Amino acid sequence: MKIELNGENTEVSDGASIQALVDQLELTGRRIAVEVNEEIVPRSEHDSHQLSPGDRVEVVHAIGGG
Amino acid sequence: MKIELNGENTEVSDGASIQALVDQLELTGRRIAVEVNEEIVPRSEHDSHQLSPGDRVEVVHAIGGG
Amino acid sequence: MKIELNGENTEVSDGASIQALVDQLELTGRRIAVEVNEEIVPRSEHDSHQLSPGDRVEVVHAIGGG
Amino acid sequence: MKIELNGENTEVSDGASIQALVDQLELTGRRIAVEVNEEIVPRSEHDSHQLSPGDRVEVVHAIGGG
Amino acid sequence: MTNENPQDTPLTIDGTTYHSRLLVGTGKYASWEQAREAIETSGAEMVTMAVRRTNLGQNPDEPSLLDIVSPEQYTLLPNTAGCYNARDAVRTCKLARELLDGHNLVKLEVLGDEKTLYPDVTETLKAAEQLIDDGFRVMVYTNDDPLIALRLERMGCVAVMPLGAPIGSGLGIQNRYNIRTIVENASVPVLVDAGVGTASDASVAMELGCDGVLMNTAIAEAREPVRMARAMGKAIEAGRDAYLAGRMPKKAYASASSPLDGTFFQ
Amino acid sequence: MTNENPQDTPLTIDGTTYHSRLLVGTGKYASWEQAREAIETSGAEMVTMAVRRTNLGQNPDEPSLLDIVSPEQYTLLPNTAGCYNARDAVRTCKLARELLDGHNLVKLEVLGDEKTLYPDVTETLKAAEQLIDDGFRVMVYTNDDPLIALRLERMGCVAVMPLGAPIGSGLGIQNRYNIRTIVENASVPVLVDAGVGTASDASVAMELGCDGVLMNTAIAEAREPVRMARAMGKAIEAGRDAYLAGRMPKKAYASASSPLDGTFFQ
Amino acid sequence: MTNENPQDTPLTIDGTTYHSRLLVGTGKYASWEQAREAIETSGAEMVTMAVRRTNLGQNPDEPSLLDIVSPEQYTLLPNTAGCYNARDAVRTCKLARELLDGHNLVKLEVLGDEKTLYPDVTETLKAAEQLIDDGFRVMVYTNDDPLIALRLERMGCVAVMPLGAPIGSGLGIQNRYNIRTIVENASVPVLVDAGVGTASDASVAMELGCDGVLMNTAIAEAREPVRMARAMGKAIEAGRDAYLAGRMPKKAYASASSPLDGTFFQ
Amino acid sequence: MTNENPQDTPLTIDGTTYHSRLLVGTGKYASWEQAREAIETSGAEMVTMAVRRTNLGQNPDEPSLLDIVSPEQYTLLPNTAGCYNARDAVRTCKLARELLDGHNLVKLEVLGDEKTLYPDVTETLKAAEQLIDDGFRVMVYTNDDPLIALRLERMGCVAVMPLGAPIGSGLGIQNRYNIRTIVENASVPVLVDAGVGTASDASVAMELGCDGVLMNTAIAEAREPVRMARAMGKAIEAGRDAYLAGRMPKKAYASASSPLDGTFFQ
Repeated sequence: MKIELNGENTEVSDGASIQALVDQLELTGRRIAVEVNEEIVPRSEHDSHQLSPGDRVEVVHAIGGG
Repeated sequence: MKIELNGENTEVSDGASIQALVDQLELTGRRIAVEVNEEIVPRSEHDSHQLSPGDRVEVVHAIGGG
Repeated sequence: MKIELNGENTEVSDGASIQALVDQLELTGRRIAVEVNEEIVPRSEHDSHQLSPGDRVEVVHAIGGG
Repeated sequence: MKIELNGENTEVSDGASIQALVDQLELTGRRIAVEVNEEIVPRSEHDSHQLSPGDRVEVVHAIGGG
Repeated sequence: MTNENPQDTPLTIDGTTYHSRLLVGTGKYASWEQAREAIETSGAEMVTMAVRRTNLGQNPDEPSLLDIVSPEQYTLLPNTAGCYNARDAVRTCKLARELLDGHNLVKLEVLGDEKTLYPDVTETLKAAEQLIDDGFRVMVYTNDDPLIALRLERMGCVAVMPLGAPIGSGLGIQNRYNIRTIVENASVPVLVDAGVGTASDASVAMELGCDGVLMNTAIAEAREPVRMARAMGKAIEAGRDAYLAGRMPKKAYASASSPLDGTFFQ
Repeated sequence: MTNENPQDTPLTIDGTTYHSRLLVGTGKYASWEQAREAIETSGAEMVTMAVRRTNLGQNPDEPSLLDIVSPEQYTLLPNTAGCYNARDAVRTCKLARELLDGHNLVKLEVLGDEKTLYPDVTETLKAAEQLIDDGFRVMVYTNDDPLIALRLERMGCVAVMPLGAPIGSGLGIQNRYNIRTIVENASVPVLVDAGVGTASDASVAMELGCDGVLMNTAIAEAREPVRMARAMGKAIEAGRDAYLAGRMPKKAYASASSPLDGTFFQ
Repeated sequence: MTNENPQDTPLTIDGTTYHSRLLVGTGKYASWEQAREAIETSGAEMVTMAVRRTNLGQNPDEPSLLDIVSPEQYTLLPNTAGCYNARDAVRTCKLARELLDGHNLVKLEVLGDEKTLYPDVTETLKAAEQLIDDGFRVMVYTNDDPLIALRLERMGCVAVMPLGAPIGSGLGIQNRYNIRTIVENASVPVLVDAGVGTASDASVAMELGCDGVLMNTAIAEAREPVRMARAMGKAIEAGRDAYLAGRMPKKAYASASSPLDGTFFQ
Repeated sequence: MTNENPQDTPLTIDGTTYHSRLLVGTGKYASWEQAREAIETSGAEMVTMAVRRTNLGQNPDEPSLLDIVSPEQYTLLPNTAGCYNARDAVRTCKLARELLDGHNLVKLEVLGDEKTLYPDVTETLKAAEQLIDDGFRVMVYTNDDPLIALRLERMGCVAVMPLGAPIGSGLGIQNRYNIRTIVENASVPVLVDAGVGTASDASVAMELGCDGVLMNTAIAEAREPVRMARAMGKAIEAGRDAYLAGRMPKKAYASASSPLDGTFFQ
């Protein structure tokens, strides 16, 4: 199915969990935060939360800033 | 009847007009503005506008300011 | 004879007066001051003052300055 | 005999040495410098230098300053 | 080809043209006579005034401000000094309009605190909106935040008047960077309101590109108000001319004013 | 009782009275015409000039400075710009006196270095002494050391002219403390010479109590010299009036310009 | 009885105590290594960070900020840099909280314009309210208007951070009067955020009574960032000590440091 | 490759190396104990002292300066404070040399007036010449005229010490342009002597490139001298590091510290 990931259309397997997406992106274990349709999905729910077609997903991390 | 004039209780004759009040105050012909119950009463209506008991009347003028 | 005029070697007729030099330079009547061998020669003496070989003559005028 | 010590007339025994004066002033061993008639007398000469009547003697020390 | 007497475009506020870029207040003078002379000497064409309750029972022959500073001779600019919320400010403006026969140009100031007399920005925005809706032409006193100034302009204020320093402090312009930025952004006149203490402060405001300066205390509380009024009139013109003339660049090192060639000494 | 148009005592230097407190140089202008207009517009009555070798063989009809700035109309102040020792400075003054038919008022400057164009104080003292002995009336360019200024005054200089900043730098007055101290100590006129960059700098000099300001580059190198000349003329008057008027005291906190009593709102 | 080593009460923000009053940013460094060294050398205990999209497909082994500046060693202060409205700022804070395992201390900045990077005051007030309602502890970037600062404090912000000059400008504190007034009014820590360019600017902020200073560009864009980081750490301590020590009064005239009595010469 | 702890070359005066760039006076303290603690806390290695007549008949057990500030621990710098001519200054230096067993490093100051305590430049030049001929190593107090400073250096003074403002005034550095110019020209150490009032003033002196700062009143007349001494020690180090680190350029406009790409909002 198609989702929008950090602004880009991306193909993920149907019903994939956020954790599955994170693994697919090779971000396993990295310090990231995930937002689906502008709602935070806590790390504790990454396994259980299944993505739906068209979900707008943001995966963010910390960078240098003033 | 009693009205409140510039914050002070004042006695005026029943049904007095604003103009009558102005004359009574010896302000006839002076540059002033009159507000009754927080509504401006234009100079043109000073003759016709009759005061009612308890009206809150403000008579103001221009002073020096920065 | 040779004199040094404003730093340049210059030929003038023997025994020429300062006035003659001034005329030769087409400066007649201009506002100038003349110094011979670092001594001022007043305008009143320009006719009478005869130059000698090797004299160091300065002819100066006023220019813009701050 | 009379000398002038730090601006004050002072009596010292005839032919007293500078060291004798220093001892008399209870300044023995203190960090001071001595000037006689505006000439420095080095510490090494305090024993041998005899004062004469009317000598102007300055005894100075270090104080706080900016 | 140079120009013996270069002209400036006059200051235009809300469609009216003024030859003087100095606006003055009418408060704090020792006497009406002193106020009249100082204002006249300053050359100002716009003067501010306040609206207060008539002192009832006062000697009816005592002159009032409008006898001294006639609306025929000057553009009167009623202010909302002393108002700490939008409601009082709007009410004051309506009374002023009635007092001045419909004259609708006002100086809006909604204060936030007595120690600094800084504007309450949110109440100022609220009052400005209501006044503009009601047909007033609003010249607005504000802090020196360039974004607030821009917002007030976009709402429809006819002039923005950032403070140079607190009202009555005479500290001079504290933040030249902000004033210059406000000027760069603005398409309505920018007038420094408050903070000027002496003539050079007024010149600095104009050299930053301001269209004018409004002051009261600097003149009224000088030892000689009339003389200071004259000083301020000239300082405004001097600063404006200097701004238009384009100052010389600052240089880290010296540069001789007299030519070095032609010297007769080595 | 106030005074509609308070007067000032005019500037007096060596017995001559001047109505303008602005002195200007004649260097660095794009053209004689521009120089003439700028000087006229500035209102200056004293102008400085330099003395250099006549360019021999030049077009004899080319106008010279004295045709543009006539000694009949202006008080010419010959300077010793470019001199780095007392001998050259004295020689220059003598040539200037001859050039100007015995006029003995001069501006003495003996420079010490080309980077700063600061005066060489010891050579300046030496030259001042020789010139005064020879009957010259000396207006002297100096640094802003209050003690040097006082010493030059005591030697008999008719005016002391401390720098505000290096010649031609336009940096404005760097050390207000020193300039004020020089003014407090002086019994001859004190004129800031050099360092002014724009109108407010000139006003500041006058507000410090100086009797006048001498400038050249700030006018000649402005984008519009004639307009800047006008600005400077006004700035000097503004600063002088502000000094005489006595500025308001600076206050750490705000102070309302409109009365607080009589408000009709709570 | 004097005290060999007078102590200061440490800075406390939202109940946590910090020994350093210097807060630093982590942007604009040439390398992670340089950033790490500069931050360590500065002695800062609080460092700001930003939240951005993960660069997908990047080398997964590349270190990220949190590897360099570990949350175990430093108090991380996520900022909302780049947000121009309350909604984006709130969303950013929520992502930061998730990223940092529930850490709820944030630096709120809602910008109003790219030229000045001044805050949008009304959006800032809106965002602060929403964040506080949502349990965030808000340190807020604001302009230097004393009344806005007071209002943000009263809303419940745990620290107010007025700008000294525009972000990244290095102009130093433009309006000392406002910063001092904010400090006088405040009962939460006041930190100057933005505008510091060199060490003395940081000392000035502390001498005005600020509780701390937050900076980034002044260190990261110095020629030698690590050395400047050390300079800033010391400058903050120096300025704090000078504020607590109570500076000598300024005097208009000189005052000798050495006694005049006991001189042996006349 | 960056450097965790960048070093500075230490200050060298007349062949001796000092790790602290702060020099302090010993006057104006409330007690010897306070003086001792303040000096120790400041980290200074050079301290100034004056020479005066011994108070005859005083309690012989009362400690004297050299008991408090021992020549073994500190480099003592005898000054000629209070001298108004070259003769007194030279005489004072000779007494100091005898007092300190031949120590020949002195601080020369020949004053010109009690109101400003400015140096008498010509007497200072005269005294410096005599002292150098007599084998003294002269650190000389002077005004901030770059040419005088250069001349004193060329005569053989081992350090030039221009004033930042009058002695004991605490006004801070009045003319940054002059101090920077003196530093640019100098090949001996330049130390600001006098005028510093608080920590940031000391940092500014160092940021201008000075090699050190000498102060007394700013520490001794602070409300808490020991704390101010510590502040000054740090301020000198901060300013020196900032100078060596090379400050960021000042910018007229803002510049974001956080990247703009990677934002998840539009």
